[in-house]
Amino acid sequence: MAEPENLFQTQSVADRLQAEALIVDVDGFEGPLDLLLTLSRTQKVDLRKISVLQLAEQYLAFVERAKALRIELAADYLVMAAWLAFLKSRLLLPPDPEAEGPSAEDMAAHLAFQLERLQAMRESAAQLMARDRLGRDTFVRGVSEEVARVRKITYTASLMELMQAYARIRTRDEFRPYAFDRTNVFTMEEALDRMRGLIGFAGDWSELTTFLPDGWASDPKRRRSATAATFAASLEMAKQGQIEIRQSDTFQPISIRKKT
Amino acid sequence: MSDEPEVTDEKEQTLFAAPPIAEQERMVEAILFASAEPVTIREMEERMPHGCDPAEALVHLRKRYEGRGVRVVKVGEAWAVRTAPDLAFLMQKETVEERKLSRAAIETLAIIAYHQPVTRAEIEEIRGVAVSRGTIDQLLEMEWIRFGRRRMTPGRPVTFVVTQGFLDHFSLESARDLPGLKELRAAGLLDSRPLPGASSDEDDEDEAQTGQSELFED
Amino acid sequence: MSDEPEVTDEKEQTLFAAPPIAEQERMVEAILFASAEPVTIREMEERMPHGCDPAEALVHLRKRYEGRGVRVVKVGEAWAVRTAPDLAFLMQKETVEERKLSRAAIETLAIIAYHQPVTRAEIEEIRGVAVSRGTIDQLLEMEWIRFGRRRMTPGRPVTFVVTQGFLDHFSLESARDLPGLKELRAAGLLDSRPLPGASSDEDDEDEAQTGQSELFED
Repeated sequence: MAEPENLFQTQSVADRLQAEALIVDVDGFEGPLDLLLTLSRTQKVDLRKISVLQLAEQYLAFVERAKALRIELAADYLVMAAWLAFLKSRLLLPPDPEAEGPSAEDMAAHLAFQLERLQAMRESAAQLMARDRLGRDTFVRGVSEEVARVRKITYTASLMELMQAYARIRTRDEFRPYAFDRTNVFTMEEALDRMRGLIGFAGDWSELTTFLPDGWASDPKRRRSATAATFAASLEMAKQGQIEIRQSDTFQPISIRKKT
Repeated sequence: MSDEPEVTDEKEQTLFAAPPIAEQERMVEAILFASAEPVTIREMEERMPHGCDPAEALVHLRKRYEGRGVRVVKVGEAWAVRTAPDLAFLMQKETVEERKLSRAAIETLAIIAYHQPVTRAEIEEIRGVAVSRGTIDQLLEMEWIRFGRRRMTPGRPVTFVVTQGFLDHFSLESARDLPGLKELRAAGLLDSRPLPGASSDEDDEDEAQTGQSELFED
Repeated sequence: MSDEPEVTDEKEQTLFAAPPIAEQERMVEAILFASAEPVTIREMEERMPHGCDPAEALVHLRKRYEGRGVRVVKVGEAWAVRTAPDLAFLMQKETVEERKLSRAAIETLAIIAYHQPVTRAEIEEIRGVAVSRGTIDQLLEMEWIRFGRRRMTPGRPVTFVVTQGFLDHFSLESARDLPGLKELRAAGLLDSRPLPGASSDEDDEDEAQTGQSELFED
């Protein structure tokens, strides 16, 4: 591994490629912790004995280099740089007994822990991937038999349903579908048609009853329907300004005439 | 590596000797297990180390699986592992699904319960519609109805009666315990009052009762 | 089966007795051979005749296949038959080309396996970098991870845990058998120590610890 100062000025192609790979990583997804872990390897010591101060200096030097080379660093690399710069100053200065918060040593220990943990996970991932893998080292049954789902349907009914069904059948004849009786109904549309035809001939006041159609005056049911329809039609025509309506007193005959 | 001839001999022998037959048997076992298709002896030979004799290994393997839950079987010119035929029942899983009886079925059932023994023609007359073969079959299959005595009328039609299973399901001691129309109405089980003037159902009622009492006298 | 065996008469015993254990072993053998997926004891029980004890049958069956070309393996709560790893060289034909996992995906998977149940924020804290949506999606799609219980902390973040498919793929009986797990735990490397001074996620912390110990303690 190249010394960090040399990362950007190495001569050999291999070193340059390695340096580039690192830069790509910086640009990409591995993050500042990954960079720190990579840099820590230059110390060639157990991660537990690592000099965080030295590591911070290495990181800051790296970031300076990157800046000089106008390499755009992602925000989290700069955040880490700021934090390491802070940590570095705290590590170099004598501890301030008044200071709040964690000591520089605690912070450094935590960073070392993070690096060690990440390293441990990397190693575990490698061990995991090296295990006997299904489809590579071990194999499943080539002809698996589907478990046939035998669907058994049971039907159920309650006593209530049984009795209601029986009652329904036995009382079926008591009902017939409701049908509206249209033979004895004179509609308002019919009345309107009739009135429009007749009103031209009624220049003077005529009683409304005289407008009832033939054959609808005798049977009470038919007379009621025709009277109602004719009255409604006359109201409609009055509204339209075609006729005038007159009634001398309550319950007196209603008369109409064409409006002039 | 070593120049000494006797060592070379030994080495060569171990290098080129086929694996022991027990090891070959393991190999055949793994191959047959993992293959989607039956495997021919030739194919096994191609996949196994030089000098192996899959045919012989198969003899051993086949014996090993005799009487087991799976067997080594010959399929045409090839070999495969298959479930023992007597265990085929394990390859299915029964799921029970409960469904409501159709309206046609419950009406038919009700008529049989109230009028038993009743012929198909009588059911149709009461329901006012034809009774499908499937409905009767379904009720027979559920063992809620069964065939009764043939009617001593022309054509000697079969009759249907309800079963003990039916009584058990509906918690009835006997079909006679089914309430009559009047009681159903009194209990508010009929949504309707008879139309004024519509022929009273008293007769109906009586008929049903008569029918029933006739039926149950044995 | 019966609480009072002495009362049970002989007839009942023959009627309701489970098949002999040798027979049950055959059944388990057939079921496991027929399935590519691991089968749980419960599923076996559902398919086998009443009164069978597949767990006991499995003990026998597992022993029977020791050193054979195929093995009976435990996968989480389920069981499966798999070829012996030393015979992988015979299986070139069967090898399925696997989608290559990115370094980020492999690390994320390892972190989930060793730290489960673990939140996305915790994964990110360990890796020191954001976990891309695609990485989690890929692992979910491969059915190597699934959602665990939500963490009872503000925001109720979802957690991730590994699946039976993960155990099956990596020949693990349980997540406890992950390589080096004990050493990592002893070294405190599975703790999610907060940054000193950053007290905001203390609660998270406690929960995470509990989760892990719960999961891995026996």
